[in-house]
Amino acid sequence: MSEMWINMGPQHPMTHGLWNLRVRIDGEVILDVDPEMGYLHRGIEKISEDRHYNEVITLMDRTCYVAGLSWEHLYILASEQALHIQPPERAQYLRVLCEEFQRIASHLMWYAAFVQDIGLMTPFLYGMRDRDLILDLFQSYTGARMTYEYMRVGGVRNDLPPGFTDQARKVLDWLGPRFDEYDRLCLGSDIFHKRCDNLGVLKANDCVRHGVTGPMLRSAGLRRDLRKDRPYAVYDQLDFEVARADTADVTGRYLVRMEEMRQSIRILRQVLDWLDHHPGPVLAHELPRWLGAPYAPVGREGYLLKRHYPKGVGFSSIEEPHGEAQAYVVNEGGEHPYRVKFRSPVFANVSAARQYLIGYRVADIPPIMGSVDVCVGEVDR
Amino acid sequence: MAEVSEPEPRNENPVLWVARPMATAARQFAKSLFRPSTIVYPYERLEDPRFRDRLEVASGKPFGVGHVWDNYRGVHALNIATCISCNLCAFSCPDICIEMVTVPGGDPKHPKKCPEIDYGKCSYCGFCSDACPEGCLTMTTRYELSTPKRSDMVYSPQKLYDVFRSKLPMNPIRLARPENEDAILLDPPLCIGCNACARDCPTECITMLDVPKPEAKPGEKLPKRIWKEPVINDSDCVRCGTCISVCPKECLFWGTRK
Amino acid sequence: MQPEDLERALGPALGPTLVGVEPFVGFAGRLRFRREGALDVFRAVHGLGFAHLSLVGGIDWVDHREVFYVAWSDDARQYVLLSTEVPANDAHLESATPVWPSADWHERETWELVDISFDHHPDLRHLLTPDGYAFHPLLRSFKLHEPEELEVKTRHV
Amino acid sequence: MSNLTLYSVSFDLVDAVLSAIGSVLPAPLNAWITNADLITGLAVLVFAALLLAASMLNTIMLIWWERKLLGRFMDRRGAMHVGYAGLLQNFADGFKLFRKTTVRPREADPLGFVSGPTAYMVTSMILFGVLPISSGWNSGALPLSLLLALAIFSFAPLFIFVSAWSSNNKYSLMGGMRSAAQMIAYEVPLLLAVVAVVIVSGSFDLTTIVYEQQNYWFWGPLFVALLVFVAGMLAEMERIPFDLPEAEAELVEGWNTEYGGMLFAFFMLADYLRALIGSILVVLLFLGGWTMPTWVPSVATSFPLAGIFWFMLKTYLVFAVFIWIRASLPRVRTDQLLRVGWNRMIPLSLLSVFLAAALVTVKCLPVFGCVPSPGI
Repeated sequence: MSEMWINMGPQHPMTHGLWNLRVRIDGEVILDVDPEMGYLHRGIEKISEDRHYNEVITLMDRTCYVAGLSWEHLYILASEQALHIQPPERAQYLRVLCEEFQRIASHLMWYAAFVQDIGLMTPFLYGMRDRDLILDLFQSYTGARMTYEYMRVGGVRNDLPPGFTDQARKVLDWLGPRFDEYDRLCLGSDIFHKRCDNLGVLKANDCVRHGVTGPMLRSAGLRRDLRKDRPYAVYDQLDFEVARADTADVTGRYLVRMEEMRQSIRILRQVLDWLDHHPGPVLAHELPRWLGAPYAPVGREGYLLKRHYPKGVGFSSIEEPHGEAQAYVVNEGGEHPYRVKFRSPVFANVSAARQYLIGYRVADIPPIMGSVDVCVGEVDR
Repeated sequence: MAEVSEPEPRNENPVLWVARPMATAARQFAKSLFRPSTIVYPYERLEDPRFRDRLEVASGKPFGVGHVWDNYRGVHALNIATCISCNLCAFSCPDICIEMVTVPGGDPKHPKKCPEIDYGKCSYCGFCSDACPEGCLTMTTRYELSTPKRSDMVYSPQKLYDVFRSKLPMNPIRLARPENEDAILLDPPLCIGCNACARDCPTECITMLDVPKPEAKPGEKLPKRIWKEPVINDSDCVRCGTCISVCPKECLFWGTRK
Repeated sequence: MQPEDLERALGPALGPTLVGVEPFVGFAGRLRFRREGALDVFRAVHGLGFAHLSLVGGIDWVDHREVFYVAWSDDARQYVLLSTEVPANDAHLESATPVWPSADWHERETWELVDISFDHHPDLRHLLTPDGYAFHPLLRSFKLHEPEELEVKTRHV
Repeated sequence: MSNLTLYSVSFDLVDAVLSAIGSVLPAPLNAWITNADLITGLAVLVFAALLLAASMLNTIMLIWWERKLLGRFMDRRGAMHVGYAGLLQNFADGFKLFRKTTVRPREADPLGFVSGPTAYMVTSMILFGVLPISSGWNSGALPLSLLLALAIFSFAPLFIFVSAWSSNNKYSLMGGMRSAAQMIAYEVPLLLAVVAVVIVSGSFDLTTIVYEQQNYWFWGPLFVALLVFVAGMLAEMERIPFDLPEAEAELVEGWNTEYGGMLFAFFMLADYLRALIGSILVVLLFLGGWTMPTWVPSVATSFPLAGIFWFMLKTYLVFAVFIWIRASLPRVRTDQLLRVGWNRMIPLSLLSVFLAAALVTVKCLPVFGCVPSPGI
């Protein structure tokens, strides 16, 4: 067989979304790749310029549909900085609760899709089953299973329902042993090691050069986690470790994500304990009236806002399940953000695809791209 | 740099090539032989009392969300009787899926308007029910909306009222108001006392009070107006801004009351 | 690292290219520079240890456009914000890809959405919008809810 | 009831029907219709139809069996809505596929596109004429039935490649190439493992091989051969962990990407036909076919159709093992598969041949005690 280009995508089981990986192959060996994005571009940054600060939150859930609360947190942190608002402490703990649960849910989704990529069908269902428990928890306090719209500029929408923390602990108790089960299904299998060891290797300096972050970077041996390096919310008061591996391959990324889930459980237990003992308000009192959640934003239909609020620029950067996400919010004093810019970790991770795909085989593309954990909604925004 | 320690290694290495995964799968097989975790949706429902009561996580058994299911944001319920036609739900909707339509019950001059929701556009964010000052627009736990016609997705106020009367569990979350909320202020020199604000105020919190007619100074012409000015009762005001929109002279504005 | 440190370290080498370093919350500083010596600035900042470029973005300020870069240093555990201004009628800038390869896609995106072209960029193609898309959605002049003519040229393999 | 065979049943059936018709017909037609040749010919046709129906029914039941078992492995329920416990689900699926339009890509080769899947299924169905199901329940007691079965079984890569090539799709082409390479690589150890069985039993006739196992089943003494045979069968059946030709993660179902409707149903059916044949071969060669050990009480082996009952039970259990493997293992890569095939499987199968020869030489089968095989 001579060289040829094949289109993996936009409708392809490997892509986990809507994107196109153009691959030049010789037989089964990959000679060149060219990721083609944009099939899911919805212009979230543009729409945000036309919306009130709180209304942008509805878009954040759709930015990354498997890690909606993390993106809400990201945006909220940036816009609070831009608007000079300080949320109450309990709200910050609730946000950490959201983010860590979301991290487990997102990693479980990753696990399910990843094992499907290497041909394991059973753990896919296990991952989805256990993720559903977390979605149940999300539903019980945010009111939705996928598009949460829970956080607000200045806090969160509501407090936890009674009995939530006990229920959450039960879920955590259930999840811990499941992770060992997942490990037995994957790491305990010789075929898994044959498939995934020394695959998609991206060394640490290449990761840094190409802007790769998150579990991919940590699997290359760099201990870099924004929750430790640049603590936001209340992460500096929580005790956890940064997962890390040295192999820089698919197995390493698997190990890092599994360990991250275990560490998330550890964080969540601390957060739940704190929440049990520290009741308080969850929404800041000092809010401009057009930000107060129960009130209509004016300006939609001819109500011009005649008041001016201090300008500001907000930047936030959180350790999203996929890596390092950043938001840049420019507040020019109006009721809409002047410019919102998001940095998606997957965007950078996919842009480096040439570095970790060339030279492997066609059959290796699904595990490698699966270990990158591509969330197309985040890349295209 | 924060101190970190290495995660402890776990002993999950392969035994006999594939023995571990096969044993794990067999264990799950034995567990789910009689009762897999599936909740068979059309026949069993997550909101059923049997799943509400059973909260323990057990192998092979479903995990219900329990009584907190009530927080779910589903189809809206509208209590037409208490709706004050303040428009706040329509203003707060990010998807512009709420339209205020006339319902019977108002007087001819000021028709009563209630929200009509297009569920083809709705994103169930709950901003409208958060914004509703009277608590008449709430979200219920109903989530089954499939319909063969697109026009069926538009729920008229009457249909929303039917949802309300079906006594579904309501989303119990109510938001507290900020303490320093802005009030509607008056720029007195501009006011002509036309009564438009008081007439259209949904909560009737605006009263037109007489203001003394000043003595006309020599050479100065008094403005032609009714010598009344609106006084707004802040505790009753729901901050809907209707008065601002109807004011012909733009003399009402948002501000902090001293 | 403080803004003064940045200014002290970079000022002599960059000279008039460096407009100034302002404090920025949570950052080593916000470094403004002129676009003429952009590549020198990138090299100098990269030399200070900011090896990881996270973000390139553009803002349309109607009369001019702003390009900002966010870079991270593993040694200082800090971000630095670089920003420069380009005139709206002549919006181009030296590409950062020789210094930070990760700028590749970010610059492609900035080019197609904010209409700032990057000189010597290796592969300046459309990324998120279709090939041949003639509009730049993140410009203030691009209004939502207005009909637009979409002409799509597809690329065949 | 041991003299009751499928052929005798169909012969009696045709005989009774034709005699009944002949009794009411006038004289010349009367003799013509009760002609022995006609009865025999029709009996063969009826026999073939019955066999085909039984094999199809079993294939569809096998799909149901896989869906249910796989569901339990995955903590879910599997098919459950159509019929009791979803028993009719696959009939419904087949009917749906039957009604669907078969879309042929414009650039595809019309002849190969249709003939590939058809030949694939037909060659798989032919095999049921060869395989003995129970004593006397096969069409012809061929002296070389094992050889014929394996020969027909290994036609498949040819037809897969024809349909892959004529689909004019890059994924199909790669899947076809993989399929051909894999089947050829695993054909050799598979045959060598069978050689071990042949050495011990001394016959190429499947019926004889089964009767040789009345004292001891071959899985014990020929354990290595069994392992090689099962692994080779997994590769031949293209099931996880060797389902690379239709790896849905990278090749989008591989060689049947472009197929839909009835032609896809052909592929699907033929896949499971081959899975059924593979399980049957394992049972015939290693698990004693329809025979049961002597310690099993005679009540369990002497009821009508007991042979078929035990035979099908063993087949479904063997297939359950295949399902178990599918439920718990990931897919290997082409180069690894071929390396395992050529570097590990062939030496192992040679070892099994050597072991079998040694067993025959010392006339001793150590696992079940030194019972000299009557055939040697």
